[in-house]
Amino acid sequence: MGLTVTTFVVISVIKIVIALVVLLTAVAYTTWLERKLVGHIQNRWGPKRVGPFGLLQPLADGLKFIFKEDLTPPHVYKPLYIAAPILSLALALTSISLVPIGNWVEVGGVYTPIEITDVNIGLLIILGITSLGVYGIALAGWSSNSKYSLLGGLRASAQMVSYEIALGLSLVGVLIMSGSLNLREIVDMQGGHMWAWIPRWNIFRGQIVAFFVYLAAAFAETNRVPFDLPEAESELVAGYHTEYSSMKFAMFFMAEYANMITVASIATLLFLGGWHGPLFGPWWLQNILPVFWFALKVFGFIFLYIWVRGTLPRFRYDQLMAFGWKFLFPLAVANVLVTSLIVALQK
Amino acid sequence: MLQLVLFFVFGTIAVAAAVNLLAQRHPINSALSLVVVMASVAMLFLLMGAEFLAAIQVIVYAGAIMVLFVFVIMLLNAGEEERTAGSRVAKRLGFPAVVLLAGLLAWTLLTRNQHPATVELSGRFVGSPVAIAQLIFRDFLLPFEVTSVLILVAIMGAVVLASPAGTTTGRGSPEQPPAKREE
Amino acid sequence: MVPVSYYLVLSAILFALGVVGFLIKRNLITLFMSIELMLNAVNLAFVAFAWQWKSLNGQVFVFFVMVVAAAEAAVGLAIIIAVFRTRETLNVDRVNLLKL
Amino acid sequence: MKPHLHLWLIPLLPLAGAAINGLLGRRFPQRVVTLVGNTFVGASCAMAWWVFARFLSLPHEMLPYVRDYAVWIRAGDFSVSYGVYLDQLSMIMVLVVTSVGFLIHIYSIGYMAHEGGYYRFFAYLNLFMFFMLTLVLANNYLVMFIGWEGVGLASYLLIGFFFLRDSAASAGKKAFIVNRIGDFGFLIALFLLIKHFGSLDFGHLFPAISKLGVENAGAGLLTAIGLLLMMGAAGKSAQLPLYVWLPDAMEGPTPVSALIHAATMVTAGVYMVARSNVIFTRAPSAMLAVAIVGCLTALFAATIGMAQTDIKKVLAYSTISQLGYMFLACGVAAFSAGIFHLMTHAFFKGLLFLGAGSVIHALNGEQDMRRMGGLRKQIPWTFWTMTAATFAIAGIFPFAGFFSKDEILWNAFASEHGSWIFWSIGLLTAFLTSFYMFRLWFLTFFGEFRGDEASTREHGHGHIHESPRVMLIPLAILAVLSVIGGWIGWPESIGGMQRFDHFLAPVFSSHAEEAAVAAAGHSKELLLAGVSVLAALLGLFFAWLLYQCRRDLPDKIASALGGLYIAVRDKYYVDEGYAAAFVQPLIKGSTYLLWRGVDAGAIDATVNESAEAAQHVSDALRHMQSGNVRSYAGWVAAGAALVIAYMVYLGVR
Repeated sequence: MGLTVTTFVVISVIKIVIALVVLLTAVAYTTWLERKLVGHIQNRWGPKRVGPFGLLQPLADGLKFIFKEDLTPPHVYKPLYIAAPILSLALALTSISLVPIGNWVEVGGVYTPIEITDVNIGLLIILGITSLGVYGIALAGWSSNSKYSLLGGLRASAQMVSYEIALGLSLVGVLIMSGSLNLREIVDMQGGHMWAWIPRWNIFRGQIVAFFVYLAAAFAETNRVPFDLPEAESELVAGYHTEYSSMKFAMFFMAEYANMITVASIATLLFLGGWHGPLFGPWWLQNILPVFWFALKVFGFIFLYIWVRGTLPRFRYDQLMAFGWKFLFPLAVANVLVTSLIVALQK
Repeated sequence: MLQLVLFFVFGTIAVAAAVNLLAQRHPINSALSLVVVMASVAMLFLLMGAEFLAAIQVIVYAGAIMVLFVFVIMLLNAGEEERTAGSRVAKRLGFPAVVLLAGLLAWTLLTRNQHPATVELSGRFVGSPVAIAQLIFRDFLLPFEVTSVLILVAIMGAVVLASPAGTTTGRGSPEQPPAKREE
Repeated sequence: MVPVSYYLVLSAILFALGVVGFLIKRNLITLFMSIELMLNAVNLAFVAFAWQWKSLNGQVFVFFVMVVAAAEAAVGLAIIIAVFRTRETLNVDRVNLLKL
Repeated sequence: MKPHLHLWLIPLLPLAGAAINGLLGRRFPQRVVTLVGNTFVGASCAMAWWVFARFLSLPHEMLPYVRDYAVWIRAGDFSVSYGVYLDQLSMIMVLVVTSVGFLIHIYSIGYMAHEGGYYRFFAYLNLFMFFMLTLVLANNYLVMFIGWEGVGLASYLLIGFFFLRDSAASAGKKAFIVNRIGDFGFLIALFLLIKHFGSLDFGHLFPAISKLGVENAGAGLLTAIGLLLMMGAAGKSAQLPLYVWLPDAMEGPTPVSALIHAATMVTAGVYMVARSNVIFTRAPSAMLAVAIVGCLTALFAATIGMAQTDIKKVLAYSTISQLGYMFLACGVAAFSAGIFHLMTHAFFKGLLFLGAGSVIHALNGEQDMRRMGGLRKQIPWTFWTMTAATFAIAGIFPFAGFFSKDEILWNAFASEHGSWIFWSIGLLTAFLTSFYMFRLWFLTFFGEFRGDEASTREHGHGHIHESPRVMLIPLAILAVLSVIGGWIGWPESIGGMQRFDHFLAPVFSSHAEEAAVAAAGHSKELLLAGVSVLAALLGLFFAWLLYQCRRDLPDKIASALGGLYIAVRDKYYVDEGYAAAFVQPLIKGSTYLLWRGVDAGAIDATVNESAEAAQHVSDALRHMQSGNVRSYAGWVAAGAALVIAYMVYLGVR
């Protein structure tokens, strides 16, 4: 692609800004969505005073976080205590930079993908970054020198490391089918329809099991119900971020939701056919629609998240481990075997 | 040019982090600095076109092995290491040996590398997953399988070693009632 | 245009640092980290050579090294835990029963 | 096209018996052991006679009947094979061995009935038969040597049969060791043969040798070989100076003495010399040595035999002297005469031993003749059979001994290798022989019983008793044989036709006898025969005089002779001399020089010192093992640095 370094930098900066804004907004309104949904599930109203339908609630929360006193308890291991939330948030935000949310677009004579960068091993890098995400939680739990936090951190690290395996294996099936690690190629593989009406999404092409495994593993990776033991209120006050307050806590909070969005986008890209969907209308609409479809699918996934949170109880820790190792892991392996067998036979 | 800059940036980071690993007296700091070393080494891999390895380096080393280290440190709640008199052998024999080693290696590599190859961005020599996979699953299939067996053995050994006496029987251990498979 | 030698020298330095760490550190876990550091240095050298000879075998070897490192870490940390359980310390200088 | 004689069966049958009895016999009841032991030997005996029948009908050009069954050793162009070599000589030997052996087996059933280790005895006996037949039938010297050593082994086992008795054990060892000396010579001879003729095969060797001329004027290859072979033969056949083991061998059970140490094994030497006649006839000086050794041994042993009181010792010395006779015969190239005497001797000496055994059996193990006497009445069978044997060995016409001994004497006198000295010594020996044999006869069977009834009555079964029938039948058969056995060699001078010699003639190409006969007429031969018979009768008379009518005389004579008598009674102190000359120096040397000096002083010292050194070094090195991980790491680093340095050096160089 013939573009000079300067334009490259400029475009990258623009894209980064846009991505950050969009992502943070999404995070904020995911929280609003969660409270609202859970409220309705629990037969409440949820936030409704700040703005219409409490739409301004996230801003209020943000302000509140900012104005709260940032107190650092004694006997904490300062450097890590401070570094931990930053680390988690940074990693959470970084991983989104590799997620393509639409086709290439032509803006002012510059032809560029709608994502910060297009790497041909994007998926691997995303996995790597998410795997680094453990440190934030573990260090937070350890450095804040409190038994609740420590237990939470321990649980979190063990749980995330264990489920990371199932997660990765569940993706392998898709990778085998698409034969690439480039998210864009994977998505392009899923364009079109089978028998004229079923979209050729991986989930419809036999990866349903993998999708289920991915779902469960993703819940665990993001410490969401029913795998939210690291921050199990009823057992260890608030888990690894018991000792955190104000902005640091907010960072963890945002990191968690950002991770949710990342995971949702990956699920969309790998299983739900990415931005593919019915295209119609004029050219501008043609450019917008894919992004819309993408956003819609991500929204649906997040909706599922919240729904599950509102309805399912929490695991016991040994159950969690047993589930991960004795059920999900073999299931993912079996899926990989079957898929590779089918692919090999089709060749 | 950019190459050189990146190399020196990440090289310096790596060395600095390694030194920090030695300097720090708390294991967790050492662990974190080691993570940094690994990350920068991964970057160097990328510079040399080993993108797959770079990703694996991050995932496996930084994401799994070092997490294990941190986990163990937290589990054993290892505090600052106490100053105890080391061994004379290590001081009087080891350090000169190390210096000699590094010196010799550096000298040899710098002065008499008969094939002065250079690393450029444009050089399209890429360890893509496909190429590596073909090597692993075709030419190096047997070693690959053997390593899988090795891993299995290692897992079992770790379980037996780490679990307190009498609980190595897995399912029926007292504090772990067998897990339900529902939901 | 970085000469491959630079990478090799860098790996040599890292390796030497690892050895030094093994020599001076007293904490078992840190010793292990030093070993991992050495392994990384070796990996770097492998990749550099792979580049020099334009052959992927070096990278594959790094792959195997990682696998072995993982296994080693698992077993080693298990051993460390066992040692700690019995000796109540992580200081290698206190784990020296193996002498006459 | 050769007929199949299945000769391999003859030796292998006893081997099978030995295997069965030796491996399983411990669990068998006595009857089964008896059955096995005797059936196989009997079968091989019958086989031998069957072969003999076929053999007589074989045309002459088919002789010797040689057959190779398998190759044993093949090294370059030198090869040794398992095979049989059957000619008249080995035929006779096979017949004698199997028949006498079979009879003695039967005898042993009764004799050993009450001894321990019954199965062991028969296993050994069968084993001996196997080796002896191997020796006789071998078609090359090496297989012959196997049989040679094998019979040595069997005799060792059987002499030491009562191994709890110390004397028996040491006697066995003595026999074995003394035989080794002879075997040494034998082996050297074999090496020489291999070196110079590249083969040990009779069929290949004898023609090759017979091409060579006679080695007059002493030394030469064949002479050396002959002397060495004679050395081996002397060891096996108990000739001077290696005879000392035979008297001690009497420690074994009497049937063993009869079978091995009288009838068969000890004659192996004679057989071997006769078998090698091709070599000896071309090495006159070796033959001369054989003759001298033979006649000296005959005389020497006979003199010792006069003064012995142990009945079996007397027989042992007489065996030695008879073997001397055979050697004399071979020494004067009268091989057929030697073999003839071998056969007859097998009959009557076997019979004598068996009779002696029967006597001992009757007296419950009493062997001293001074405590016997007057047994004529109690054990008539034994008495009559032994009488026949005694007359036979004394060489009184027309008993078997007369013919063979007379032929030897005649050849010693008349053959071109012989001389009147040999003849006179032989005559003297004949006189002595008949004297001590009749002494034994009178002492044992005449006069009144001198032993105390009590001792004989107290243990076991009642008063003096005749042996069971199973022991008497072999006695009877052998008695008949020792009466008429010699008639097949009835000399022409007395109107016979010497079938034996003519039968053997093809084996012994040099017809010394005929030459002698041609030279000296029958009249002289008759004269000499008469003289020898006269000597025998003279011996009979003296024995009667001293031990029958004038019992006081022997002691007088003994006291008159004084030292001489004592020397004779003590066997000329030969054993003591050997002990002083060889055994003591050996023991001393090995004790002080080899054991204390070399072994303890040098070898052990080195070992211990090196162990000490290792201990010190490791004690020093131990401190490297400080148990401190980091010091280990230091060492490792140093080692790595060294290796790297070396490699860099290699690369730079």
